[in-house]
Amino acid sequence: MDFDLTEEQRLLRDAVERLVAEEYDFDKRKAYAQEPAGFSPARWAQYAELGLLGLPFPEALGGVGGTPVETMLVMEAFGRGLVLEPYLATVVLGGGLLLLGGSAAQQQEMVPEIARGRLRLAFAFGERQARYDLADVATTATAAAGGGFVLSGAKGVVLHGDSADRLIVTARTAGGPREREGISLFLVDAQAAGVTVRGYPTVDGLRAAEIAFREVRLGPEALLGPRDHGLDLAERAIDLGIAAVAAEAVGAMSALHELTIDYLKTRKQFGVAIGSFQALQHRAVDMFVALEQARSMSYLATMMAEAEDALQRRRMLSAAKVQIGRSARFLGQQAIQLHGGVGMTMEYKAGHYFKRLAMIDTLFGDADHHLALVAESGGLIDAA
Amino acid sequence: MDFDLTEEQRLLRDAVERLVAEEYDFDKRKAYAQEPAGFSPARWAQYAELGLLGLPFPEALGGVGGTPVETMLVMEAFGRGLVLEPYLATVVLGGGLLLLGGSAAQQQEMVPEIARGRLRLAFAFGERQARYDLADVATTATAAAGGGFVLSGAKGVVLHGDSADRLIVTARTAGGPREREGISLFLVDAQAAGVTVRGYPTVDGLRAAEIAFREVRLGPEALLGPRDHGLDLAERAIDLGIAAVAAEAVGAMSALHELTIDYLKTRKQFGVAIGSFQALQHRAVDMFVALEQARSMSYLATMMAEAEDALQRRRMLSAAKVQIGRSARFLGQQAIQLHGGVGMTMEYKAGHYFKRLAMIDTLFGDADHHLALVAESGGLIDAA
Amino acid sequence: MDLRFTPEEIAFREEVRRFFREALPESIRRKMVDGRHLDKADIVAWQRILNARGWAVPDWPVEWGGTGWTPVQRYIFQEEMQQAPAPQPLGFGVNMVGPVIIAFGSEAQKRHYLPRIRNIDDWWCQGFSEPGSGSDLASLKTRAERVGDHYLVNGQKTWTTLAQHADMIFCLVRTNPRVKKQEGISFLLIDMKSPGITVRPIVTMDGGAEVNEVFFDDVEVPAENLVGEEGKGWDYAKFLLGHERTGIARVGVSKQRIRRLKELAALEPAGGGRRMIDDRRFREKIAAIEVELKALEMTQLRVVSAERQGRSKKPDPASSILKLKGSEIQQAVSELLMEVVGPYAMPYQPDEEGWNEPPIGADYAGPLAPTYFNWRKISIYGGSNEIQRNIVAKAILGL
Amino acid sequence: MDLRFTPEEIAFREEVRRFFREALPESIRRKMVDGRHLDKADIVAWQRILNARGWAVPDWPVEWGGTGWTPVQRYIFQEEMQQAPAPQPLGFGVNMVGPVIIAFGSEAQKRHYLPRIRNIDDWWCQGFSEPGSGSDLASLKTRAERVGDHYLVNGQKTWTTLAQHADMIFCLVRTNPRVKKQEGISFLLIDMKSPGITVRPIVTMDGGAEVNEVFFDDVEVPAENLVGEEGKGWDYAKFLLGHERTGIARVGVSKQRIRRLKELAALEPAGGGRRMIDDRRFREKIAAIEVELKALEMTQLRVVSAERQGRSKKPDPASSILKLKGSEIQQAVSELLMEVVGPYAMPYQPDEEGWNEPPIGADYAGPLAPTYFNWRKISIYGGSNEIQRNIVAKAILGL
Repeated sequence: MDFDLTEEQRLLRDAVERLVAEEYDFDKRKAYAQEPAGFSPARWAQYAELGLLGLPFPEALGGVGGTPVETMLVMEAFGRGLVLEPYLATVVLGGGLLLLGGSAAQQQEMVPEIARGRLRLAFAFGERQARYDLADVATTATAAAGGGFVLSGAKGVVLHGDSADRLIVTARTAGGPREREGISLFLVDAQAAGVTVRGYPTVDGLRAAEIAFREVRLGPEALLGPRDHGLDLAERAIDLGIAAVAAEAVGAMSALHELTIDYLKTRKQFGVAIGSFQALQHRAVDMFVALEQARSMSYLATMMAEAEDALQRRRMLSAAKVQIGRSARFLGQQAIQLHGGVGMTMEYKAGHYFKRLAMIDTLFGDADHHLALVAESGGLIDAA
Repeated sequence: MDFDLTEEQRLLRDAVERLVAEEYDFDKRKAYAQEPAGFSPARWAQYAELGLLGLPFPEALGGVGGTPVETMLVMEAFGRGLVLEPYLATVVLGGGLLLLGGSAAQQQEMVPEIARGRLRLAFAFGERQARYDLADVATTATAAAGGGFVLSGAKGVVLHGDSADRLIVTARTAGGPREREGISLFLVDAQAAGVTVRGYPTVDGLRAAEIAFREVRLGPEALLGPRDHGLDLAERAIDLGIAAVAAEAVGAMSALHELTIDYLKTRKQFGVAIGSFQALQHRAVDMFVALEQARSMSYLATMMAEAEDALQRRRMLSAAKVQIGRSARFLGQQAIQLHGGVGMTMEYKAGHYFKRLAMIDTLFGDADHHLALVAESGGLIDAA
Repeated sequence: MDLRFTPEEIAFREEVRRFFREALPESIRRKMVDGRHLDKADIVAWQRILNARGWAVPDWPVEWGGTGWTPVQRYIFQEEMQQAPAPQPLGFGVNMVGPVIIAFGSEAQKRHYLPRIRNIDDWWCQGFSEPGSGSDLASLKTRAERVGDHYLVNGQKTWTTLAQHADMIFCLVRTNPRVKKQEGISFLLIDMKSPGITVRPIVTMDGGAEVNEVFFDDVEVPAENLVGEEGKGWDYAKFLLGHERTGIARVGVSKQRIRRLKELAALEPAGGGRRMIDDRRFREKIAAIEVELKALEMTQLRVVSAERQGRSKKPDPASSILKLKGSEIQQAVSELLMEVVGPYAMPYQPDEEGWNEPPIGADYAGPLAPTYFNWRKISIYGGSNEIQRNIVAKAILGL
Repeated sequence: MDLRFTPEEIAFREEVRRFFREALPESIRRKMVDGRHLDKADIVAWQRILNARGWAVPDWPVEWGGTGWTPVQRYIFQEEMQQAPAPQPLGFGVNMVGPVIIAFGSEAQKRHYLPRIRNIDDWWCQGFSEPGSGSDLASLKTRAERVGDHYLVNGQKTWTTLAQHADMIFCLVRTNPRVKKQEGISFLLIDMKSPGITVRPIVTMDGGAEVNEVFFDDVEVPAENLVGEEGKGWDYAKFLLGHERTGIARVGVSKQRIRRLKELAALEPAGGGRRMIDDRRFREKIAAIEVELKALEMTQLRVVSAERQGRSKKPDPASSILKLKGSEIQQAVSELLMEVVGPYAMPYQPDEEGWNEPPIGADYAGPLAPTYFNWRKISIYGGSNEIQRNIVAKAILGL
């Protein structure tokens, strides 16, 4: 058991932190958000140069063969910088799905392109009626005469769905509307006939899209992973996503906590720094405890993200999502409160961390949703 | 709308508070608890003299014609004194059941005796398998040849069941094991053949009993209230009980909060009164807010205790029980914490308030139980 | 002790409720229900409807247009207005500068300003906070120097709500820097069109622009715009801050938002063919807030009742409890209103005139997350919850 | 970064687990599971079993009987012991006075006391707290006056756990009242059979008598019983208080209590023919604690890992976090263990030798409410949670 980073990991972390410090200050971030895609293509190219876009992929596919620990280090630094680029959508979710479920041909076609920064993906799994239920899939893919499929339906709040070249879409190929079995995944060109993408900003300054599929014709090679049994694959990718946003949230919380401590030390009222007031000190401690508990669960999520035992993996990832959600809400709300008015303004970074943390809670299911999953799975500790 | 007491009510309150102050200090209470019944027969006689035992009863039955407001005043003062006598069991629950459901003959026989302090009752409604579900009644009363009933079953944690002269027992006269319909109430002599009473102290220093009924023969006059439709009657009495313990809890919380504030003002550490530490001040404020919220709900419970609209009455009483439970737990735990070691000792009153408050939460269903009832009934505010 | 309303009070409630039902323009009501931005015209229109009915300033003395209602009637009026839901009258005029002018202003000030406040002919804003003085208000630095028949004002105010619409601002200014900080402060009424005033919006994290910075650069203010005596401004400010009491809990607002929450929970899918209202945990989360709100309503009625008995003429520290619990409840409801739409809290949908794209997800989803963000202010403004705890610790608990 | 145990660590865990399974007397294990009172004989018996195995004092230097384990092994050992569940070795000897004697004691003290601590030949108790000095420990008043070859001790200690069984007490005493309060304190070892010592039990609200007052009335203590130097007692006390770190979270204890809770929830009726474990709300309450506990376990492993890297030789303020969160979790579990039996939390059933009445309700219900009451102490003793927050604010956050 060992929480230490390898030398390579330390170098990676330092490099990404330096990049964020240099290229992602508050004003630059604001400028990136104004670019057409809602993020910076220049930064994306830089990530590719640094090897970040190939981090989790094997060297044979143009990657650098990293583990979830490397992804965690990147996401934590990105969380500190409130980075806007579609790393989660393209590398973690899209790349993860390809590695976990793609055919050799699919992998060879697409993974190196991702690593080079020339292909962006988005994972379209959510639907309006489904809330956080991954198995509630109404989008259908029916077998077409002469092979292939016809895809119809709509996906909602697809993270970075408006800048993706290809979409990975869950669709029902068999079974009743909410059964676990009968779901398959498909690769769909965002430009294909019948695909309508409506992109929009999210309240935290990122981008997402509503996407409609009207009788989109797909070849047989569009199928990603096993036919009718794709839900496990989707869940494995979502678990990678949960581990990634857990690290991102820890980065954001950690930066927000530091910002708050600095404010407590410098803001003066009644002739003294407000950090001298014991009630505020104790609040800051409770925030710190929440942060460290979240950090611990981010490590656990990273460790379990690729675990083979699906029951164990799912409940530990759900547990991590619960802790992240709870810690982020408490820490975020208190950070705004301790800042007072200045924390409420668009001109100050604290509010942006707060908003991003609130949205991370809704990503892949909120804390209540995952608490129910933990409880339904029998909890984390077996009865005597 | 008017929260003021009448002149008579003020006199009553002052009289009971004086009685508690004079006759119920910590050492006297300890001595009363050592008496055979677990409380003081002398105090009971004094309550009778003062008219407290006849408070809610009409003058025609030897009472003084009080309303739930008078009961609230008494219970709040009793809460401050951690009074041990079976006022709740005999006057509020027993007397309440007789007034609400008794025949004229039953009332004339028993109510004046209660008021004179010569008859004590207990309400045996709980069963081991039922937890807090009043309709889960396994005790049976089968019609006997030649009229009357035969009662068999067991009741648990019957408040002051070991000092009662008569028991009021819920039993199934029809219907399936957990149906609302089919429950009737019976008056049973505690000395009757087949009745076994095992009394014991409760962790808060009061008394309760496990009571078994083995083919106890009852005459037809033992039936209290309508046959097969007794659950409404039981619920109305429980609601009177909830209003009473809400007031008792407010009295106990209020005294415990004062004790804590006094401690904060007098206990010195690091050369100053610990009440000068802001973190403890703010804690004391949050306790005060919890207390005032509970007091408000005690008033509401009192106002609603006799409401005719059963749905409204039940959900408001449940809401009051939720607030009382939540406030008492928070305030109680914090009071012990702020006292430090001394709060943990048997020799100091704080711990006794804490224990009584913990047990009030389990009486008539705990906060979680009642929150579920509020939610099931559609909540307190109708949807738009 | 009788906690029911009297028949007269019930009749009054019916009258008020009927008036709100009939007189409140539907377009305004709809915006309130949806939690959308009100523009200046909405607030002015509604205030004038109230004024036409004679209900614009219930708390004022009858001679200046007050209604002479009992505290219970005033409570009912406010509660019904919040539940309608109608906009609150602009507090800076009606509840703040108005009562100060009534209590301390000159006859000329009263005759000029009070009718204009009632009818919102002047839009008022409040110049108290400064960048360096938040909770420590008395440390303010904006100075006013007496030069002949006017004051010369220099300095900066901040967090000035809706200053962009304002005709007038009432300010605390330092007229004497050589005395104890509370004693050198005066209370000035300043025309926002005066040369030297600059208003700069502060955009808040939800994207709204309801607060501003206001800069004063050699602004000339006629001496007759001083309220009361020079150097007594701090006393007037304390009077003003203690004036509003029970409204602070905003029980009616929370009731209305819970109604809205239940309405949305009955519409929102929970996955698996169920609705959010079918989810036991979600129902119990709502119920837990309803219980706290019911308790707060009773607490508020206790304060109102004490006021009716005339037992409490000065600011009641109980109002700090109303603020503490009231803000917690409003914020908790805003959290659930964001949670109820799940992932559809994420899309940012501008709440602007002229925005007519079709909604993303449900048409009600757009304002929910921004309102959650914005309502964090409730525990900050008007004396943060930490300051309220300090007040209760000292004034009630004697710590 | 690899958060899995190594194969060697897993093998070690198996060895430890097997030993506990085989060596822990069933009567003791049963009392631990039921949360019942252990008597002196139980604790002595178990300590001697550990000592026979060579595992009585894992943290000590090998020359004095320590095991030379890595921090991870020590963590595994402690965790498995808590989960067995086995009694913790008497901390006053093994974790408190033992390490102080090793670090600061004379050779004679080491040779005499250390083997006796290992085998619990002496039962030690701790004389730190006094009636007037709780969180402000350095203000203690018990004085020790040097008279020839002995000290004369007068004063009073309180909250002295299990002093009724004790052979020895280690005390902080004031040897010099004329210097700064921290500098006049010395560390004395005192035989509890000395004339002039009186022990008076303090009954706690749960009915237990595990703490005591200890009075010293002209007690003669040989000068050789001074540890280290006169006037350095405060340093030794700080060393002692910082010595125990990760055990403070009691993760293993909470795991074992949650297992017990789930076992009882599967037995306890919930009304309507259901069991408590069928109740979604109750299950989610348990799950919420399990999540916090898992996070705490990981936090503890991070501290252990840092210790292994030798990066943290002095007391780690992270141990304050372990104490804060660990106490909250233990107390939350004790609440649910009381709630699970509903009304059957009420009957008081003495937990005494010779009590053989049939149980009221279920046989497991008796200790649940008293344990909830008793465990309120966890956030009070060993530095209250308020003191822990002060430590973190200062030492980690720099406030």
